[in-house]
Amino acid sequence: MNELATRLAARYGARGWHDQRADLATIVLDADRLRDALAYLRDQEGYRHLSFATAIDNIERGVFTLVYTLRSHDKGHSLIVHADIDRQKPVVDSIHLLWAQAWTYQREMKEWYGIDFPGSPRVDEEFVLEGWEGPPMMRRDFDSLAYSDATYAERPGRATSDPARHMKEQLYPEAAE
Amino acid sequence: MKKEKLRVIPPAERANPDLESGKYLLMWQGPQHPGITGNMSLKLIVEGDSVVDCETHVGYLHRGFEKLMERRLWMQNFPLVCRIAVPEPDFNEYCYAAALEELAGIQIPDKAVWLRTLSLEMIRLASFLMWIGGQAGAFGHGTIIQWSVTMRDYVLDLFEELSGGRIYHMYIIPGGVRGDVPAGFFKHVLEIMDTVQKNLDDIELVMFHNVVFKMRAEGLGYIPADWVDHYGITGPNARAAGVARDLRKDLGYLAYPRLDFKTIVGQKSDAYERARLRLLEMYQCIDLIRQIVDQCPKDGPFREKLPNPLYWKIPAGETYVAAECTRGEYGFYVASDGSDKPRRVAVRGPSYTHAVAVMERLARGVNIADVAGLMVSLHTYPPEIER
Amino acid sequence: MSDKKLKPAPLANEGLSPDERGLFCDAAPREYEPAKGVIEDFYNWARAESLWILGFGTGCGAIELRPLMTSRFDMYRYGIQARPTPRQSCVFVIGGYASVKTLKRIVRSYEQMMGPKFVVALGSCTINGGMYWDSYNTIKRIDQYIPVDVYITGCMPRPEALLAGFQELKKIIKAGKGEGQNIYARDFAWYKANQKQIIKNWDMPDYNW
Amino acid sequence: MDIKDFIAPFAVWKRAFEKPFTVKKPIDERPGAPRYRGFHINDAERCVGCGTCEAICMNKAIDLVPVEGREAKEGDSGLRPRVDYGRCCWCALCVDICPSGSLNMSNEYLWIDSDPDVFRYTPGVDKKPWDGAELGYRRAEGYRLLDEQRVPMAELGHREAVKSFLELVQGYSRAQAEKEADRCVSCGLCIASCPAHMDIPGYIKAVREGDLDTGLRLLYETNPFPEACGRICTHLCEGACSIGTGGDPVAIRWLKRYIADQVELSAYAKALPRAEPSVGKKVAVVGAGPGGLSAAYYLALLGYEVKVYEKDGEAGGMLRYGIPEYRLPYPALDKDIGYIESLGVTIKRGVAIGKDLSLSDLRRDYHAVYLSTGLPVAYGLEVPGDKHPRVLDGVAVLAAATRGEELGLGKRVAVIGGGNVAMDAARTALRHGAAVDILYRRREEDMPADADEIREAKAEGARLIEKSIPVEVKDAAGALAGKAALFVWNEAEMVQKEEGKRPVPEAIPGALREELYDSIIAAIGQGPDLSYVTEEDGVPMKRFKPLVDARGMASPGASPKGGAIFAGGDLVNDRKDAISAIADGHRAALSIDRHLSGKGA
Repeated sequence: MNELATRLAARYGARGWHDQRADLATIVLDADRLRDALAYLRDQEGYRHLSFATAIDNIERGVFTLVYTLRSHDKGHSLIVHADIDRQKPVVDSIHLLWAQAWTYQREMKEWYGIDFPGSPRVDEEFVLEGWEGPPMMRRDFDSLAYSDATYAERPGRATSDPARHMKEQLYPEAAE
Repeated sequence: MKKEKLRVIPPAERANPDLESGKYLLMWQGPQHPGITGNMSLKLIVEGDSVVDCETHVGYLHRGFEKLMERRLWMQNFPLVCRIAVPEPDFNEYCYAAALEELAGIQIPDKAVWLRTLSLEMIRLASFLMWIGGQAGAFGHGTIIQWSVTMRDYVLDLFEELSGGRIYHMYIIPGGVRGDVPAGFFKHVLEIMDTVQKNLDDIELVMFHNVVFKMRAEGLGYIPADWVDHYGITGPNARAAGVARDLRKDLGYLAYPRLDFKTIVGQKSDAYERARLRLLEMYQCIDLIRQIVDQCPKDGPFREKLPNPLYWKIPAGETYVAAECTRGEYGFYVASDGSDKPRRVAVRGPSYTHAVAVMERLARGVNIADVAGLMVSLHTYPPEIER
Repeated sequence: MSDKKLKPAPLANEGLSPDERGLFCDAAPREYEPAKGVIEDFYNWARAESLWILGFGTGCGAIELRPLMTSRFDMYRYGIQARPTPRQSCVFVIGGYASVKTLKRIVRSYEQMMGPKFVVALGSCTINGGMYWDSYNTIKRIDQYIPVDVYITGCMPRPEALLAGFQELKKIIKAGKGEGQNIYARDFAWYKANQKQIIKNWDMPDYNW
Repeated sequence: MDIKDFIAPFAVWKRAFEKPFTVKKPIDERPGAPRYRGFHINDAERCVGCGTCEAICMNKAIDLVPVEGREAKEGDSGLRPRVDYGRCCWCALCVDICPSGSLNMSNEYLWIDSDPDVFRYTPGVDKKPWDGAELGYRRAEGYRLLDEQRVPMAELGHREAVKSFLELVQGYSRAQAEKEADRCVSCGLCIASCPAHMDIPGYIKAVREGDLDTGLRLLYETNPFPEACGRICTHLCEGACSIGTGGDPVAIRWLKRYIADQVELSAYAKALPRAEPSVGKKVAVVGAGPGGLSAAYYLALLGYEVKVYEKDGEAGGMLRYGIPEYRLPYPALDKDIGYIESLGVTIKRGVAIGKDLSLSDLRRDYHAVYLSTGLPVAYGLEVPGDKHPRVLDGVAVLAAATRGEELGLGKRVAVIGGGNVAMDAARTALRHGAAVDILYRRREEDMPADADEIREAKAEGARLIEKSIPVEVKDAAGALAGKAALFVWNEAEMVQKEEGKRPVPEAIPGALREELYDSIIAAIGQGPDLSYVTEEDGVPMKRFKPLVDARGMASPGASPKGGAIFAGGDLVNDRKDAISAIADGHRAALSIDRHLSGKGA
């Protein structure tokens, strides 16, 4: 497999090849060469099956990391391709022409992370949400619990006690704070 | 004449019907509609009784699993994952558990491997049984569901005995399985397999030789073999198109390398062929379950000790673990940043592509009455699309 | 409920084109006026013994309706059957969690159902949010949005529990206590306000039946 | 399409006469499977209210609520889990993790109501039809999400141990400590049982996360003797540990020791709080034992000028002179004391109050005085002949061993008593090559010594003679006269005198036994030496103890000539262990501060 790593490095500046398992490796690319590299992997290297595409919000680094998982059934090998994009300007080349279902993933990423894929069909339509007014909800800085608490009524009447504090109140309330 | 009908390939481009012209009708199939699989909907534009354009709308069951999992401890996610796909929760449990074990470097005992395999095959059978009722029902054949759902219920009884849960088994826990087989369990398994097999024989006679079913299903939703990679089609839908792809063979996970089975491949790749292939796979399931019961070690540990789940931290890393579920490639992508909660969990459900991209294209030109049958023949399940 | 003093929602079919406006009734629902004495008892008996469920699987709970509908548990013998359309149904089974998108359809389907109508809510999620208590997309209490007659606990409740729930519902109806429809009519403004608070794109008539 | 397609569907008519699938009465005929995860049941007696179920529940379905008629007590918070069935998903992780195993599930699944507010209950407290169900989900044998077994501690083998005074317990390595710390569930039940109320979950968390500076800081918040307590503490906390309800309790003491051992003394100052600026007031402490030094440490932190008066040549009190080196090596103790001294506490060694200085001198020169002189005087055997020269006093033997003096115990040694001093004396004698008998009035399970101590003493070769009431000490005959003694005891049996009280030993008439010993070490308890307290100091006494108020104050004194007197430690409390003395010292320091600064009267 390292030959593939060399080829990808030479052609597309890929780096950081990591063998997670015998049949799974990860590699990092620059976002602007992503589409070419994926096309190359599909057409020349036999990675014809796109398992899924998604993103990770690496908010600490200020980037979204894209995750494309390809599989070559001939080699019996899967390859996870990563590419970082700027969190402030999240725009990536669309791959909907490479795989006929890729636009769905891109629509999902647009809705969930706010990553734009210009030219991808229906990328601006709502996917799973309806009438959503909040920020893209899969971003790390979106707090699901806070949103839920503020939006949806909860059944009242719940209260819990911390055992240690309760025992202190009961057994040695005089102890100094 | 029929030969041509079999080879109809719907156009790749969407028609752009002018709704104002009065020639077309926009109608929704679902979410509240008996001819829809689960809580989802199809937005159909029809001309007369044939579909011109179809859009899949999902999200009615969106609970934000992937967000919720980032909020929960590694072990706390274990009860959560199975809810992603109600008819076959065990694949979620397995993929999640296997991903964690891989990242944490845990080897599970052999007995757990076998019991996991058993659990996966049993739920595959149960899910297929549920599906076949739906498939027959979508073509107006109401008898099959009366039998097959009952058969599925018998399999669920087995799960209840094994794991304590009927629908959500929560049996495949990171580190192994949650309990040993109860006394007499394997005997019950074999008995129920006999019952199910007898019933499958009946179903074969009643459904697959039913003239109406044959006429309506044959030629419906033809999937050419070259779509398989282009659309990311997996599972029985791909195999029916003649592409021998079965992750149980390809990845060789769990005890599958030690089981004797062949990948079943079809040719015609229409709704009938897909149904037939699934029926054969049900027989295969029964065969596999019998093999598992035969080979499963009777003693030995069924679980590996894990660290305290309240503080369990998984070393930083990422992996993608896939399994062959009833519908195709089911996978969990898990990324850890070394903390006690996942950084990212992404679920790859086979319905994702089947129900959206593939369905939208296949529906073009289909008779409106066949939309339900077509939808079911792809065997999709909405929660794994929207999570 | 003391928090019912919310602003009443306007009842015009705003947002619809003028010719579509006439397609829907824009009158608020009214409370049902019971018949006198034994006649109402007879009606209630009849209602209780033919529960027609709306075939709308709103959540995981739908999966346990299939065994119930088929030969093993055979709910037809209890006078329960599934119907494909709200117009023919009188029981709405809320199958667990409800996302905002589904809630919109639940409200719509519920209003389209003919009265008298009853709601059975399944599982933890309908009571207090269940395991999706911190999700941004699921409501926590279904009774904020439509009135519920019977709750069945479990995750999932077994088919037997569902059956028992329907039996309980029958008892309630026979006792003349299946008041959900009337409660909805009485507190209509409160329910509407709650619904609109959650459903941000309220692009449908206020009341559609 | 062939003819079969028309005929085949009719073939299944053959099933028309088979038994139908339909269940006749589903609700009655189908109970949940034996393993079914139905409604929760809880054995409220076994449950200790630790809240681990609440912690693992991802649905926040469990609250811990106070239960009527159930008070908090040691090792039981008195709270019980309350389940919200508007949240529960029946995953049973709470059952899998429950430390005591009290929480389980029945196979009952029917609960239907029109009121959504009723689906909350406290299993085992609120009566439910499924209480005490035989069937239902139980976690499988050997399957528990928490580890039952503590990480074994490396110790010297017993044969090796008796040859020297080397420390027995070797201490945890980093990996071992982190693994052991991982067993803790942070319930905090232990805090109430610790006399000093140390933040045990806090410092265990620090071990788990490898943040030892934080750990050390948490230790010193309530206890300036982590090295000593990490070795010899009576660890009441471990008795209260919720993990101990279903396995070995977390090795809290060893983890404390691990923290203190790992941080060098030179790195202490970086991790620990600095002393406040001087408040310009002086406090005298009498007795440099753990209690006195603890008070001195916290007073010094608060900015007081503290002087500690110690009659012995070295500081440490009973920690040094009462506990043998193999349990608490002197360097470890010196580390604790060294840090206290580094804060500016002066220890006047070899100055006895009442002899070299009087208490009224101290009251004159200091704003407050803290008495922590402990129990230095051993009780005698109180039997005829107990003044025999070979009848020794346990405390004195241990102190002599500490000073490195020749003990001359001889070959055959009897130790009378069942407390920790007795065990220490016995094991010290063993290390000097003697054969040792331990004689105790009651049974082994009644012995006040730590179970570990008894076990180890026996393992090292001491012979335990239970139920033996001392009768007399007789001088040996002949050439051995004055060099050995005959110890006479009466065999006893345990008699239940009063219902609900522990049985008492009663001599069996005529069952007298005697044995010849080179030394007889009496270790049956100690008393205070309060000869230095005079009438004019105004310290009220009750049963030979200074009577103190809740603040630890014995006498308010009169300003400016005559500082207030506070007292604590073994001198005052009933627990008579180091950690209680330390807790008293801490409390006294805070009280003295409040008293002298006029804050919070």
